[in-house]
Amino acid sequence: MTTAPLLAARGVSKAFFGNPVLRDVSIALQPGRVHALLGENGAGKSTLINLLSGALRPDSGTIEVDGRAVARMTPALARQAGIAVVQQELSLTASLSIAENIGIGAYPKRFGLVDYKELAARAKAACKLVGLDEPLSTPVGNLSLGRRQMVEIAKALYRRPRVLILDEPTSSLSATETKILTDLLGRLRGEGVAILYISHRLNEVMALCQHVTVLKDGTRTADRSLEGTDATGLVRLMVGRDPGDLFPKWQPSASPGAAISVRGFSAGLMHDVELDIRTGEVLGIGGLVGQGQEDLLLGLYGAIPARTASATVNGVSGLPGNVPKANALGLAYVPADRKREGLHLIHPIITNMMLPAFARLPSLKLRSRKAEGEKGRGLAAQLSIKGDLQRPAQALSGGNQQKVALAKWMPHDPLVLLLNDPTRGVDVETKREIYLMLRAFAAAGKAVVLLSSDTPELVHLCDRVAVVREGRVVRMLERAALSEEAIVSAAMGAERRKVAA
Amino acid sequence: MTAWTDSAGGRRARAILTSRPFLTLAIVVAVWIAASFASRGFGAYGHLRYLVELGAVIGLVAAGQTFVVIAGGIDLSVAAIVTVSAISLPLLSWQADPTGLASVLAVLALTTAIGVINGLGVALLRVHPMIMTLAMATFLQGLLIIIAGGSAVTAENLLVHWLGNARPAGIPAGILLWIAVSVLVLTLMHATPFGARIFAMGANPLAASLSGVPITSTTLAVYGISGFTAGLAGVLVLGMNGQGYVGIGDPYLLASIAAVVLGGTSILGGLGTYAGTIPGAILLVTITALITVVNASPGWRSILFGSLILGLLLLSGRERARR
Amino acid sequence: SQANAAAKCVKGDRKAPYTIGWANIYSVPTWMKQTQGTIEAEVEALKKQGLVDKLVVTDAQGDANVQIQQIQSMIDSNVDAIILIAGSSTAPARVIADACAKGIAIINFDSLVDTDQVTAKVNTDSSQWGDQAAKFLIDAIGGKGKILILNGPAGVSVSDDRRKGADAELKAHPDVKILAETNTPYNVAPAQEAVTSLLFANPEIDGILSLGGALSAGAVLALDKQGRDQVPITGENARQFLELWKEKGLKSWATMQPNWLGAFATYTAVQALEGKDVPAFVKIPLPVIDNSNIDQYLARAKDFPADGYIYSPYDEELFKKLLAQK
Amino acid sequence: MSIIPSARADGALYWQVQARRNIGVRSLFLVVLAFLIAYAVLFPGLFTVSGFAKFTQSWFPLALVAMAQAILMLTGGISLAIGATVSLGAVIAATTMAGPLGVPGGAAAVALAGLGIGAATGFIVVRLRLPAIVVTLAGSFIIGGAALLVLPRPGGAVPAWLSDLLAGDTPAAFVLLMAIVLLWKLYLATPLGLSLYAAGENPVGAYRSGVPVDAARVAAYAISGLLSTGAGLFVAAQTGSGDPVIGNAFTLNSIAAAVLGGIGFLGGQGTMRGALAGSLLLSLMISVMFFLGFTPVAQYVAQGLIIIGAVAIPQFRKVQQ
Ligand SMILES: Nc1ncnc2c1ncn2[C@@H]1O[C@H](COP(=O)(O)OP(=O)(O)OP(=O)(O)O)[C@@H](O)[C@H]1O
Ligand SMILES: Nc1ncnc2c1ncn2[C@@H]1O[C@H](COP(=O)(O)OP(=O)(O)OP(=O)(O)O)[C@@H](O)[C@H]1O
Ligand SMILES: [Mg+2]
Ligand SMILES: [Mg+2]
Repeated sequence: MTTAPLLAARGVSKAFFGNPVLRDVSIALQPGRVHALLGENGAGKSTLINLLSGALRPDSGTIEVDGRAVARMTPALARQAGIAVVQQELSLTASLSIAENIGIGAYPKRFGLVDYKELAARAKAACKLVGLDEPLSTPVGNLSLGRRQMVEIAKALYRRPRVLILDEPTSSLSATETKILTDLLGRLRGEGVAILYISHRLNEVMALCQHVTVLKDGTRTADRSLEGTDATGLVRLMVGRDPGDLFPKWQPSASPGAAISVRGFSAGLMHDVELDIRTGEVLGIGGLVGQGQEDLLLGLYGAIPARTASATVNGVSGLPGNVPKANALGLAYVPADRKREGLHLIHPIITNMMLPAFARLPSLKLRSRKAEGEKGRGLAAQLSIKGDLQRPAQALSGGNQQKVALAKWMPHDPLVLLLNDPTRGVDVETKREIYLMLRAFAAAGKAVVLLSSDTPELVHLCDRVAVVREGRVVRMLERAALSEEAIVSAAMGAERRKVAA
Repeated sequence: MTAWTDSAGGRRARAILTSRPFLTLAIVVAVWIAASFASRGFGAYGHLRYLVELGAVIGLVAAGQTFVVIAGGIDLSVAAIVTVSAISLPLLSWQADPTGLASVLAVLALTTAIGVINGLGVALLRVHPMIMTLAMATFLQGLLIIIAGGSAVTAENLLVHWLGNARPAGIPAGILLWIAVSVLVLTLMHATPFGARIFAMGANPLAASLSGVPITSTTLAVYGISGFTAGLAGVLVLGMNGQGYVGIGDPYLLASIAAVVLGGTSILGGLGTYAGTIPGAILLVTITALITVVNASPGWRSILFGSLILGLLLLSGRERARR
Repeated sequence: SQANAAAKCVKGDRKAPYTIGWANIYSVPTWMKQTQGTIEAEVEALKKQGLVDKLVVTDAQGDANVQIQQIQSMIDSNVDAIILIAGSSTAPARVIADACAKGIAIINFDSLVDTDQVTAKVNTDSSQWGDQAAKFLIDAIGGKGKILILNGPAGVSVSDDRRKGADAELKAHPDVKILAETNTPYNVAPAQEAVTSLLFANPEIDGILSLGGALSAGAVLALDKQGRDQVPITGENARQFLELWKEKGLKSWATMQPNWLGAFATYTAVQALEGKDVPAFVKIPLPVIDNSNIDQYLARAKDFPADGYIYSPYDEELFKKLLAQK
Repeated sequence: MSIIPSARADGALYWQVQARRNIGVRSLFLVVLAFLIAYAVLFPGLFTVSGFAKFTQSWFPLALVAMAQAILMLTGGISLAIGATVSLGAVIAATTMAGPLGVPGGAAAVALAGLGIGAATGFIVVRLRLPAIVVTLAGSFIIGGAALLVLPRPGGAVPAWLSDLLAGDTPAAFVLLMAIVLLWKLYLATPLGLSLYAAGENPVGAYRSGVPVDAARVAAYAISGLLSTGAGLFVAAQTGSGDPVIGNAFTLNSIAAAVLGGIGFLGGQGTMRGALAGSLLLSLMISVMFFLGFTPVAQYVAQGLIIIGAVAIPQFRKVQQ
């Protein structure tokens, strides 16, 4: 390619409080190319895009637009240069409508006022591209995580970018929505847009990208065309050694006993659910984003009001009425939105890890910092969370935050783990560790309920998958019948019917 | 937070030296020294002791306020609770109670109950803390109309009198009380699971609740504590003035909030320590005393007071970024 | 005024029994509660005579703006008379003028409004208060010395008037040196705190000119607690102060804002409605409490709240006499 | 980028967004409506021009300070200096308008003082990153002190014609309030105004999206200051004079009105119409309780119950759904 890159970083370095996060990293985004940025959690990917988009300034090195160095990159300059970034649900305002969120920072104006007419037209066009059909006046706060992600993408498209940077755009999207996005990116590429794509889902990267830059511990370890590389090769580039299989070998461990059994269960969007969760199994919950799956978990966990005709939880009849009761019955829940529901970002990592313990211990028992420290270090080692545990959790990269959200339940040895997209934004190596943990957990005779938007995960990890559509469990796929197609078609059933009608 | 790292001693010392509580304390000392140069009597031992004794009242009210603020709320009823405590204590004295302990305990039970009702409103009715406690303050005003002036019994309570006037070993009893309460509060806050739950609840109630923190009972406890410490402050201030009156608690509402924030506790909840509130309270009474001895018109004095708080805040009060 | 002229505002179209509105600024403090007591007692008496039908009480919770709204409501509900302690010396002036125009008798007492659109104003003379207090104190310290001055809150007319009243005497005695002045609410604790700080800053103090009863009590407590000798001090009829005066054997002088101003205002309102002419300003002579009569006051202390004010006795004869003065 | 089609313009979006915003405050509206009806039944004179005028005049200053507080809370700020700023506005008006500056000059002085104080406060809070609650607490002493310097005791005067114009027997206050609400709507329809919400709820994300976060917040403080001194000017006109402590009670009342109206403390939550309804409820409550003949004790208790009820009942319904 002879043209100058639309956007490039040349030898940039960045340190936070003296800890180097990026060292002498270069990257060049060419028009009409989807460029993958890969690396383990905490490798520095988000930091690099923050430098590229002017949200942060490099300690050294330069940012170039159209081959010319920019003295001081700012979000405003980036916008003028046609650079749009899809942050991970970070930049939305819950109380503003979809349209107002999409246009923010770049509203069309008329007589100094926001031109709602024009805004509606342009926002609608952007929404259409990503398949968002909610009314434009819907407050973003009413949307599920996955839909918000789509708004975030529509927001970037609205700006008609020349350079589009996406930081893990698919981490909370189901297969169907991912497909919409990948098709879209393909078309944008055809239009000559330069795209930088960060994802931990390597099959997507393989299908979509032409070029890859790999970061490891803040240094660039590879920058090459993707041609002739396979997923294994990619992982090798990232972790520097031969990867094993991502998914552990499946071995049946389910027993006939039910850990949780509900009849006529209703909670939130879910209604009339009959469900048996067996001890020793990993039960997957699949379906399109936002069909009520989350309410199923929350209802079982006592976090939202639920009704049942009858229920047994670990031998006790009736559902737990609140979270402490659920914990006492051996239930644990790991939320999907780790920033809002899973973690206390401003608190030290170790405090986050200890919280379930604090919730259960006698209120006035004296704490032992030493014992906490030891336990915390043990957990950190188990899940390879690096660094000082006294740092606030917000200093961790997204994937590592996810690990903390999971780790805090480990010491309690729960009988039933309710997991809401636990590998969202987690790098492959950690995913593998988590998968191993889950299977081992099941093998030890406990139950795992795995709600996931990552269909391969459901297929390879689960004993059974319950597919949810419009608040009901529409299909229960046994292990033998599990395949991506089966899950997707069960999930899409409603759409098909509509089309047929 | 910084004061409790379990890493090496040197780092720990540095953490303490750069911590907000220590910074606030350093400011207090600096103001004391500067003021003593300006006015000889200001730095006299007796005066400083008196300032700390005054600080004890604010400090007690602010103890509960610190809990509430860290838990993500705010208590606007503390002033009314202080008044209710000081006014109702003489009403609750009995012949069969020569030390006065029983009436003090009865009053503390009453004010704690008031706090718990605040907690009920916040946790169960889900009324915003500011509204709930403001409404409670309004209720208590109504209550005061009924009970105030009704009794002509002066506080002939030995314990209360002792608290307000005795000086065992030369230290005013009020200061001793404050020290005892401070030790308890700091322990509760930083060395028990209960304390940890409060921080978690304040930083992110949703995540705390999903982690199994019992939100309702913790909220009740937090507001109950605030009612308790405000009641205790009412008892102390009654002893120091020999007499309760309607309005005796009024100065302590804004003072308690200011002490909490000057001490580095985030008004947004989830971060902070009572260790900062303590010097924060002393700082406030110090500034007030300083303004009193300055000869200026009321307008200028008010301006000076505000400017001093603002200036000290500039030295110590940066909010950390969050979210 | 004309021979048979009714009082100002009163048009003569209102018939007994009357509805009286009592526009209080803040009913929680004990002084107010005592005042309310005298008003209620008076209303009871007038009810027996068939002159009053009912008493409507509002409490503005200390907010002068709310008081305006409540007076407006009284106008809207067409009460016959409004008795009023003003939350601000200026704020209610216009709404009062409206009430006056509607023929409602308005008796303003204690805290006065700067308007003449009222039937009558009833009060002691704040500036005389300051003047007499200063006279006593200067006399008590022998015409020279160092003094503290304790004022009520800043920006409020009453405290400003009392202070201004003291000015002439103080100017006339250049040997009396003002060490410092304070402005605090009329409460014991803040006064005690302020005086304590001033004691440390000023080793020599010869007298304290206190322009409010609770302030005096706070000052005495401060001196006592810091082990300093008591000094001559002026004051008011607050029970706590009078008891301290006796207990510590103070050299002191006090006056009062009698709570029965409320009862008197009620009485005056009805008199005006009944067609009697009433003076536009009824000046209540300042009762003086000194060592000669303090025991008489303290003898009645049990009848008053511990944090209240021991006011002088009153009866209808007194009211008649006060109304008769021109 | 041609693949983004230009769809047909949807002119209704603005109104749909506006309608959505009613959802959160619907039940408060019902409570306020109930009180309005009760008031009208108790006092039929409300329907006369002068009855309506007087009623809106009582509400007007509280409505302004509720707006002044709400706009700050929307950006995640708060002010404890509202009351002092009202007082300052009142004394400036009462000392300038009857003098050589005249009404226009006095009004300009009031407006400048409000904007200036607000902008300075905003600058300190936003740029120096200090907690708003203590900055404004300190500010309340400074501003209150300044008011005492301007007018050490109640006094001053506002020309009678201005008093009659703003607070006479015509509903001028209501018209003015509607005009201010309209201006607010216009402001919210500007990019800077709409940024308030984003700057309050998610400042980091908003900054990255190109929102002038700091400017939006400082502007909010300036507008808040303007509304507060404006309320002071009105109070001066309503009372015909100035009082350096007249505004004190507005600080807590403004917060109560805003929170009652559903404005959240973390920024970005709530609507101005809610805050206005909250202030109306607070104001109505006083008159309704008067006409119901409540004694002071009952007034205090009822006031507490009404405030809690107005917040709790909608919450309860939400939970039950
Ligand atoms: N503002 C900051 N202050 C301190 N440390 C930071 C900050 N931002 C990032 N870091 C650290 O920099 C490192 C790189 O973080 P970054 O978010 O760039 O990782 P990432 O590659 O995006 O990881 P992930 O795949 O988990 O999203 C992490 O170790 C993180 O802890
Ligand atoms: N106050 C802070 N202290 C330390 N690090 C911070 C702070 N605020 C943000 N960061 C860092 O800024 C980076 C960007 O934030 P962001 O939330 O986009 O993280 P992320 O790694 O992309 O998470 P996700 O994968 O969930 O998108 C993160 O790596 C985070 O570590
Ligand atoms: Mg990242
Ligand atoms: Mg990430």
